[in-house]
Amino acid sequence: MIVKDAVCPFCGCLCDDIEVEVEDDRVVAVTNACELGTTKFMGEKRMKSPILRDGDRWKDITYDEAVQYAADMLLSAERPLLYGWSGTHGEAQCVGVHMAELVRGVIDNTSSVCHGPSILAIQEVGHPGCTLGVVKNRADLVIYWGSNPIDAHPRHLSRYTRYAEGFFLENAFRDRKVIVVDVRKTETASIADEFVRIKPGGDYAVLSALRAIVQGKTDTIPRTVAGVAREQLIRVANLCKSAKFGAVYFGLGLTMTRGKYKNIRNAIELVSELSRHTKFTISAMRGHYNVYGSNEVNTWMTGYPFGIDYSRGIAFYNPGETTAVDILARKECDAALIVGSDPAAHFPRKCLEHLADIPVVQLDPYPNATTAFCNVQIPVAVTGIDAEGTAYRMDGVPIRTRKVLSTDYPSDREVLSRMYALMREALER
Amino acid sequence: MRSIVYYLREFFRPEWVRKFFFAKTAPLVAPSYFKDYPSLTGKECTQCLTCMMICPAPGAIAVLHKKGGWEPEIYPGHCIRCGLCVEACPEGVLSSGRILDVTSRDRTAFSSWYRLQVDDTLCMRCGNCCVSCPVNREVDPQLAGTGTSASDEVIMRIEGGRVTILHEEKCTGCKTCENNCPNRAIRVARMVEGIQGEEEAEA
Amino acid sequence: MSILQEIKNAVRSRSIHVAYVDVGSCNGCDIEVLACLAPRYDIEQYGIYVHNNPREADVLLVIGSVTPQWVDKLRDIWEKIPEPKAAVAIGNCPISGCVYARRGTLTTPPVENYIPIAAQVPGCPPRPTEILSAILSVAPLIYKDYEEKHR
Amino acid sequence: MKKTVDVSIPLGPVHPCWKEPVRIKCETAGERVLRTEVELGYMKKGIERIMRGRPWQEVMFLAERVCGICSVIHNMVFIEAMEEISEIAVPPRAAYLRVIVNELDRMASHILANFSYCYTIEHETLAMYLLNTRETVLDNLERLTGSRINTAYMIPGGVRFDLLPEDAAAMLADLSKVEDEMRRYTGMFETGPLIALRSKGIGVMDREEAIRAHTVGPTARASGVVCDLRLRHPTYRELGFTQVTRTEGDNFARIMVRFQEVFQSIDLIRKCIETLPDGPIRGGGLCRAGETSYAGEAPRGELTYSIKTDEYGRVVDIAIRTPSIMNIEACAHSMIRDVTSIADVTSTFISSDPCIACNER
Repeated sequence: MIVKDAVCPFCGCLCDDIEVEVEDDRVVAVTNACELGTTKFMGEKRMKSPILRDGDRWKDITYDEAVQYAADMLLSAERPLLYGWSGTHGEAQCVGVHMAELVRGVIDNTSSVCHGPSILAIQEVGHPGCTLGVVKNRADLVIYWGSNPIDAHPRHLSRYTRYAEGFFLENAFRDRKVIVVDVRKTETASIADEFVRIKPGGDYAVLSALRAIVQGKTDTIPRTVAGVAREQLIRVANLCKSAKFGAVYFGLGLTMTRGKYKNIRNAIELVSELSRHTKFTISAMRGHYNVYGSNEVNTWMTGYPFGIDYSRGIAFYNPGETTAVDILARKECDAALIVGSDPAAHFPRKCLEHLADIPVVQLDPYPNATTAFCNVQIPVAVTGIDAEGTAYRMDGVPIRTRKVLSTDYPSDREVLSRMYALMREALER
Repeated sequence: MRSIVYYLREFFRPEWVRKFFFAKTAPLVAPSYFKDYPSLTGKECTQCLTCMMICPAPGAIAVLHKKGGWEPEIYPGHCIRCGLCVEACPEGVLSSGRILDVTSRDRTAFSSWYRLQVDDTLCMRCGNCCVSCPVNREVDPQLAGTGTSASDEVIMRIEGGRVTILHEEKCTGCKTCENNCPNRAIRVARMVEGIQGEEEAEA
Repeated sequence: MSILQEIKNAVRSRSIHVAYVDVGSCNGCDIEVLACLAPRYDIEQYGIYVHNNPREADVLLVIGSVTPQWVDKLRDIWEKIPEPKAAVAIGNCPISGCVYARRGTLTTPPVENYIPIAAQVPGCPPRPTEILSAILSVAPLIYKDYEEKHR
Repeated sequence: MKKTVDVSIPLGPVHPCWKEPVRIKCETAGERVLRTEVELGYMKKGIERIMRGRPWQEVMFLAERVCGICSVIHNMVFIEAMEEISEIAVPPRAAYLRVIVNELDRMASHILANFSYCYTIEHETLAMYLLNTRETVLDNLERLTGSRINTAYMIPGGVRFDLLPEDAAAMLADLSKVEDEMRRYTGMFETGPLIALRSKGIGVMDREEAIRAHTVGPTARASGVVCDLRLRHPTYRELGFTQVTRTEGDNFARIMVRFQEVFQSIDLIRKCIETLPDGPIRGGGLCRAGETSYAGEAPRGELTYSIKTDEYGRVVDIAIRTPSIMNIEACAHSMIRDVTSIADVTSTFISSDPCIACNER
């Protein structure tokens, strides 16, 4: 059986043109998807049933036992942390927010360690963004700043920016220019028209220099700015000014380097500066397929995009205080529910030391680095493969993922709803 | 003394004296047989991309969609004026110097074959090659627009988790895919042969 | 415009001292610049004199795609040329890197990245006639009213 | 204590006498130059790296652009190496046309080398005469191939353009003009007493030294070494080629060898045009897998291409050995030893006709 127009649940591109060939409830071939998506669709070695840590061994348990364990853990905790959420669908995230409110916990999503600073900057100066379709059809200049889409979003160039035929561009592939700004010559840089190599941590200075050039204060620029020659900066600025429609895409290379959200603020201000001459937009290259969705869901349910603390009964948001890394580092929380992410692979050592001390329940179909820290891991259906759900693309467009396989695994939403029901029942009693 | 005599003899040659008084440098023009930048002859371009295929300089020629059809465009600053595109074009769209006259008289031409190879261990399946391929774009407009291909008529598409080459014979060898592959995974082998037809009977 | 200025303009555009620097070419453009010296083209009849001394030059002819050795030296040479000055890129190499602009190359074209280029003479190599007319066309534009422009 | 070396003077990399960037360190004692050392590396473009993985029609242009002065021979050696790998036969007419173009290019190169020498010893009159004659030679090259330099004339299995009868007539007329002029200039050079002062007995390299230093081309032939690879080339053998040799081994001999080789080239071209066989100019044939090392005689000496190709005729590996590297080192170590002035360093260096672009690629 071939499922057409499946949605790839890997990166923020959410390619919705995948053809999946299914045989005997297994995916045998994936067409149109990139390497990352193919591997996810073809994924093997899923867990069979929930597991419980028993001393230094694992014990298979039933779903009921596992859900009961998680509910008990959250109810008995003083300050539970509900972390992750970017690898699951929006409906499950809804349940998660309700759950956090119920147990007066902290709900945080992975954007606190990826594009959190971008969101802070957007809160300060706004977001001159647009959908990918606009970029595809209009943009004749695309800038990738501190991101390497060939590795992280492989089809971004071929579907939306570099190669796709634009409605308003006659020879889109020839007319489009791609500029890559990075600290090293990445694969994307090797096919870019212009590669600006900056010294690590020099993003802010380069952005400020570009702003100065766009404002016409070229004579104030020194000979090199963070390792970039003045002539090149002037050339880049002229390319930007002469473009009819430009799009800036930035990745963690800009967000998570020195300057953090101030970098993004500067970039957004450069874009608004450029918009006086031409049309420019800026967008983040979101990593997980639904990390944008977790921000969306949190925002329309609580008012804040990430790091929401319900310990006072109302939503409280203070990045640096209510975000997962800080709570773990301060050894505040005493239980953690992790859904659809792998903090053990990314968090600092200090946080993980605390994570090892507290009870942890993880919802994830595969064993991963966090499994080693878990007391219980509940395998769930993978959104987009054997579960349906809504995900938000990197430009904020909601896309309904499709189910291509039918398995017995419950979806995130089902597991969480059961947990939530148990907890409500217990509290009402 | 001998050298003075020598120089006097040298400078009082009538030829030299004439030259000295009636000096005339040649006008700054290029001769007609000079291979200048190829110019359009006005014949219709069929977008076979043979010119792009044979061009040895990067970024020197592109077949662009202009109003009223396809048209090759030469980029000075990249073009090295080798004249291979003029010689290779089967339609005679381009002209440079007297290459067209000479080749049509001698019946010389180039024939070519292409082979595509994909290294699956390097390939990221990003689809850059499939979408940038000018033949694919022509065959399947949906692919050009959205990066999605459902057609089996394209040269290559991502099928079954790898870049599958469906119609190698359609390849025109322009190497656009190779140049736009960030990982150097796809390679085009062009085999070109210079041939000459049978001499026309002396007429 | 004062008469003095007019005289200056006239004199300057008829007395151009040229230095050329080869930053990694194939020699083709190099000898085509030399061929301009030949009596056939006779570059000196136009008042252009080819030195190889940057300190007394007005026009710098840059030949070749930039090799790693020249990245800093080219800027140094450019700074040694007294004002008013102009740089002319001869051949494809300084403009685009010509056939060397491929994967694996050591060169880092274009020359524009290092010094400002006033005129370009495309071709691989350009004919001496093209080089001549480029120098002749760029000279008056740069030296006309130099003092007025840079006051 | 007596100081042996006063000062170390660098010449170059931008120097009025050499057109390409190269640097010579001269260790001097007073006016005398004791030792010299050549410093290369200003022109390294990585051409061999670019060539890898490319088919002949791209490598051909890169090979030409190894050196713009002797571009034809680079093209010819590369193409003949590919033909040897793939066992492609060349039609006789094409083989003769190749010789014509190659010899025209050799004439242009030799005249240019002699021009630079005359320019370096400040004999500008003769230099300009020579440069003007070179234009006539280039005219003929342009008439046949369509461009003056980097002609891209040869392809595997033949050549690109045919020699038209009217062009052949014009070429013969031009050649006799060039021959007349060159005879006069050779006379000027041979008999000029001022030239003799700057050339004779300067930069002497005897035969043993020349062999030991592995010098090639006119530089070696001026010292009496038999090293012309055209003696082994089948087309040249048909034409009855003999080598020009002199024995003095000084600057004067090196320049005179080039003058004599120009006349020899003129004779060869005449003979080619007279005996030009009829027939096709292209035989066709695809490039195949294989490996070879092929040498040819460039204007500066032996040029070797070692090529390995894959089944589609793409160059997998390539190594080029150009003549100038041997000549430059020999020049620095054998010729410029204890010379009387810095001025002789430049003139001796130029007399060995160094080609830096060839050398560093």
